[in-house]
Amino acid sequence: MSKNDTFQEKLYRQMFLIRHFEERLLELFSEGAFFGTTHCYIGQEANAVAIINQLTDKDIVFSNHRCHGHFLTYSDKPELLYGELMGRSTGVVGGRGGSQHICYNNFYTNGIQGGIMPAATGMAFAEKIKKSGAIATVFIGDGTLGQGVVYESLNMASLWDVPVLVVVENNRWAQSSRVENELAGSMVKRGEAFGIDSGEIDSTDAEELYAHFTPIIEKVRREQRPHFEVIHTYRLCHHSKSDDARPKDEVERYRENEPLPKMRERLKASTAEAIESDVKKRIAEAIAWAREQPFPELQKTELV
Amino acid sequence: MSKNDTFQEKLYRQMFLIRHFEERLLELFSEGAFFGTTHCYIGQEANAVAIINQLTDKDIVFSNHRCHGHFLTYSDKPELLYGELMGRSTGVVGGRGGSQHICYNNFYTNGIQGGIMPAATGMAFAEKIKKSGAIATVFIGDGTLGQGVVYESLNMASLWDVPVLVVVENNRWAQSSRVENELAGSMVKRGEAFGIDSGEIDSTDAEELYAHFTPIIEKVRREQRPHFEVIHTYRLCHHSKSDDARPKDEVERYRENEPLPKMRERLKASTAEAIESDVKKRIAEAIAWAREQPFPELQKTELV
Amino acid sequence: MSTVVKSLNRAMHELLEDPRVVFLGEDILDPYGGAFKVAKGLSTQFPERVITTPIAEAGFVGIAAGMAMRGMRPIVEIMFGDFLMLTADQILNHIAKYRWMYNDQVEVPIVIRAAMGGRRGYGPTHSQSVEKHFLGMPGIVILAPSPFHDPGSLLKTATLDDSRPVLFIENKLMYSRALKNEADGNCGDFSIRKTDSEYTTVSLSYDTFQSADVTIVAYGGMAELAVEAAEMLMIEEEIFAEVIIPSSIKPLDYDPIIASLERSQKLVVCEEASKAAGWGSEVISRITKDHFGLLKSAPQHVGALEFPIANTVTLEEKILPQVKDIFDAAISK
Amino acid sequence: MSTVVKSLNRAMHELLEDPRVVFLGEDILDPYGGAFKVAKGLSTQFPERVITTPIAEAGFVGIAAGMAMRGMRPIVEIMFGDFLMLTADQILNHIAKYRWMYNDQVEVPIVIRAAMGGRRGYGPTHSQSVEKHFLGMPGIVILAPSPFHDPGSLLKTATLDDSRPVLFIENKLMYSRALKNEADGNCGDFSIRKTDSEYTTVSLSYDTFQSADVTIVAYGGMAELAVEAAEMLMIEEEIFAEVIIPSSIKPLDYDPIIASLERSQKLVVCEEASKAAGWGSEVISRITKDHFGLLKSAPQHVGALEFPIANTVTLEEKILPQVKDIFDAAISK
Ligand SMILES: Cc1ncc(C[n+]2csc(CCOP(=O)(O)OP(=O)(O)O)c2C)c(N)n1
Ligand SMILES: Cc1ncc(C[n+]2csc(CCOP(=O)(O)OP(=O)(O)O)c2C)c(N)n1
Ligand SMILES: [Mg+2]
Ligand SMILES: [Mg+2]
Repeated sequence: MSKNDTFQEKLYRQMFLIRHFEERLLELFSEGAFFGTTHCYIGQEANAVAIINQLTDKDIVFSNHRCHGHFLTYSDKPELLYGELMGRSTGVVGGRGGSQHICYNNFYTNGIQGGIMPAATGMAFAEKIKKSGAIATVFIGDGTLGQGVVYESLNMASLWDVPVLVVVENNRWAQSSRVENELAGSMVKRGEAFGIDSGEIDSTDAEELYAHFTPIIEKVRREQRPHFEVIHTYRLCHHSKSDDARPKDEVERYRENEPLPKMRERLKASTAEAIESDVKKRIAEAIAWAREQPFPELQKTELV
Repeated sequence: MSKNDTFQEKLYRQMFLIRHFEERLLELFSEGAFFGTTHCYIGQEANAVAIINQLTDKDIVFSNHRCHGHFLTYSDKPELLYGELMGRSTGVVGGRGGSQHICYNNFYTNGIQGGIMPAATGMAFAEKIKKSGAIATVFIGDGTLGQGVVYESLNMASLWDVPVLVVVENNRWAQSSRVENELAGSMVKRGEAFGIDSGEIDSTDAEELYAHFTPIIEKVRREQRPHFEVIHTYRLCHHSKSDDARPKDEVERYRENEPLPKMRERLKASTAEAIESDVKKRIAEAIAWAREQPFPELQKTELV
Repeated sequence: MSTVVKSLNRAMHELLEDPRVVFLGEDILDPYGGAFKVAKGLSTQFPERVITTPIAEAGFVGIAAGMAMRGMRPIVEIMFGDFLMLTADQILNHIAKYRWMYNDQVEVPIVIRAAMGGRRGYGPTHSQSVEKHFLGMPGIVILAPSPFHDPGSLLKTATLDDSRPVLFIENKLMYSRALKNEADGNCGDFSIRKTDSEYTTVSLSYDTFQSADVTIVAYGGMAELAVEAAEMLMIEEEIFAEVIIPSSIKPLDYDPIIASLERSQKLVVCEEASKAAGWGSEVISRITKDHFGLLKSAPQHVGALEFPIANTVTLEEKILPQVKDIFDAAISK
Repeated sequence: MSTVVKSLNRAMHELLEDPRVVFLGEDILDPYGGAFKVAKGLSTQFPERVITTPIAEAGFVGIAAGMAMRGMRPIVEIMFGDFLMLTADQILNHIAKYRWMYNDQVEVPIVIRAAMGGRRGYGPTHSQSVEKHFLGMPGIVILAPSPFHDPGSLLKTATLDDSRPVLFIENKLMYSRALKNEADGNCGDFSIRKTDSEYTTVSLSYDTFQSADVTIVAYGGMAELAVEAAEMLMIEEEIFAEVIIPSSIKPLDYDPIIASLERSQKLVVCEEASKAAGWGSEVISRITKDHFGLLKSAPQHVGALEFPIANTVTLEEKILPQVKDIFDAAISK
């Protein structure tokens, strides 16, 4: 991140970092540089930058399987995530967790859909009891609204006045399933039914999203109450590495709505290009760094 | 049940059967005639008779820990339930299940709060696929709305057009907990959020409840869709045998609203008395019968 | 006379003095004070940190885990241990994993107390001992107090001194039992030894640990049954039993068991759950794997039969293991 | 060449011809056809009875159970077996109990298929073999096909001929493996025997079941590793191993294992899950309890170490059991 960036430049730089990080990741996957699978965020970058930039250092972020964008915005450390995805001992969690299971300062993820909701709620609750002033933001997908533990958590967050912001990124698909096959009724009402202020926005414009979330985050902190907000967006990449059976024309239609060009056109072309070449250099360096890192050894003592 | 009963007489007879069954049960518990614990329905009798009388023989009823009223209305077999509660081999399920875990024709119960919702939904779904015309009714309590699996089931029932009627008996307490300590937001909205027709009624009048549920049951059957209905009522007895720490004046206030006197006053006093003495005789016989029944033996083969 | 429930209740009071301790569970507020009364008085004294929950076991266990990861020391009560199955994913895929999976950057010092066991006619879903399903999860500790330990001090150690997630198994029948007193190395007619560890194992011997004919291992609700069986064995058969009662069933300290087996060479392992894939299976397998040749006759396993636990007493008695089963196992050839 | 996934997929096609069969799971519709492609083609051919579900494992397993109780024969797919933990309550306190608890008035003929196992770098929550947590539940069957069985016909038997609830464990790496052909009583260099039961156990011998130095028991994804180890033992050490591969791990048919142990007197039990309280613990314990004296050396247990399954290959390889571990166990004294 550059200190001299304007607000718009900063958002664009961050989104481009996420995008370029993932594009390189997908290219390098075929080389066998990475392990297992991975879930990219292409098309949803605006959400991460709009929200996470507004949090304080003390605030908590709980993310899910699709966490690159959230992590990179939170940490600005692409090299640590590459290291993790390459399974190196200096990766975010030393190669143990891989892409779905990382932890960095107050940033956490887990790969069980919905299971993160109680932990995020509990974290926010603890901070409230400790009077630290921190709040928690938890990101879940539209499909994850199928999980019962989400509602158990909403109920308790509401009953106990927990300062947790639940962000539903409705990218209109859950793996290979259309949201209509997964979800009955209304997303927003799912929050409201638990007495939680709930809203929605259909946008891929990072600035618009930023402005939308400013009063929400401020309110969660001030009122010390949960909030439930749905962002209607779209995933432009595969679900994981190579599984995309969605209608091509649908994907193309949403591609017109991409968050990056929207922001890029607000910048001077030369500025945008400078940012892009900067980021590309950083990413190249991050990859080179990660490739040099050692693989972890197994500690001797087994757990109980 | 008497063939010559008028509608009102029938409802009163059934409610009095439930009431007297449980009053004797509680008296006899101290004698050690029964096992474990039991959850009485005193104060809620109107719900069972209003709904279950309107179901067909093929229809399914799934009840919970507080199932005496539902079972007695469904089966009209007090002796089998006494037998079960006394742990006899001729009890509803041969003494194996006890009060929370019974099965009789298309009537089922289980003692895990909320866990019955998917099974009830699946049963209704199967009947729909088999085109049997049967629907399922599942009874849950206000406190049970805390369980996540309730919402997983509502979502699928709605997505798949399952003819299941979810009846929430809000007796304003869950064990020792006030509903306000258990439940945030609105009960009815919990159903609506899943795109399910939902409603509520505050009544302990069996006739009024009956009329209220007539179009609902008819609609579930006709539209082959779920419905979610909340009955605001009150439990006038302990949660289980001997645990009641609710404010006395609150209980007394609701006692004025008892379902039985409400119905009794619509009958001729002599008719009511005749019904009561009839039922008392049946109950006495049922207890006598149950006491004579043998205890079960353990079959030899263990399960896998 | 102190009882198990009094010991736990006192410990809870002491623990809640620590501002990091928070207590969550169903129906734990006064005047009710929890289904088995371990919570009595707590909400009156510590209204802010005693939090009654909705009926949402997975949710509130997960919430407590989140609190644990942010510096609190939560204690959770599961009203009937059977309901722990609702939290199986939270325990295996979240609570047990976070510390190692996150490269040792976090700890999850949660204590999950659960009332287990039958013999009260509560029927199939309210009588089980489901801890066996959690034994194979790397990363969690499972404790089981008995009247031979100090249940309250175990709970205090687990809550304040152990940074690992702990399942704390409380047998329901045991709550009202008197704590067993120990004086001058004796406990009743037995000599007593305790291992010198945070979660102590108690060993009882009729013969000052000189000789033994059989080693009976039992925990939680089975501990007193094992001791009764040992008394019967002595009186009726002049068989000297040693009874080994661990307070931690995972990890299990094998040393006192092996020490006893070196004297007796005969093993009986007891648990209240059904035997298949039970705790006893693990103990017997570990001892045969690691100390082959130590046993001189077939190891014996006492546990429930492979049925749900029936409501009626005639079936429940046959399904659950009794003193007589331990006795028979001990005299088997 | 048929593979495990082809065999299962063909069986699913045949099964869905039966109007009682209904198939539920996440992302099982065409063109995707399920995460591991067992579902390919099904929704196209049977659109009404192939039902893609929301992400709600407890809910849809419970719904399928309700359908089973009303005369259907549901098959459920759990995308990653790790998510079975979310259904632990539905399985233990509902599905496994209904039949007996309701006095044998109902049956719950559900088949729950779950993709288990690691070695693909999927990390801690997508690589486990969690069947060990279900082994101790009275009332359910656990099957584990391997390339040595006919996975499709197992699935058919489980779905149509078995009225009990069945967990059907499919190792992920195994999907693409070729089925092992058997001709004239041979399978590769081995003589082969199969028990004559609905869920057959396969026994492999280098020496036409005349003599053996070691008996290796393995199921599912470990079966091929055990056979590889047997080959190594033969080539490198001239040790004759018999490999016993059950298709039903609960209940387990002990006869072929005991028959082999009567020749070898040495036992190695393998599983992919971590050893603590694992399937191997149960097998070793049962054999020592019921056939004491049969073994002439310590039984060996091969399984994962007590860690979450790491994402990175260097750790995953060390944590999960390898051919070499089986080999070492077999030559241990
Ligand atoms: C409990 C659980 N069930 C299933 C999965 C497999 N799975 C991983 S991502 C995914 C889809 C999630 O959809 P959504 O919540 O919309 O998030 P998105 O992937 O669209 O960001 C599924 C089914 C899982 N990780 N956890
Ligand atoms: C999963 C689960 N958690 C806890 C319990 C213990 N329990 C039995 S009844 C009950 C209260 C239920 O309240 P509600 O749903 O309002 O029904 P009511 O008893 O008022 O009829 C509780 C907590 C249980 N049976 N199952
Ligand atoms: Mg999505
Ligand atoms: Mg209630």
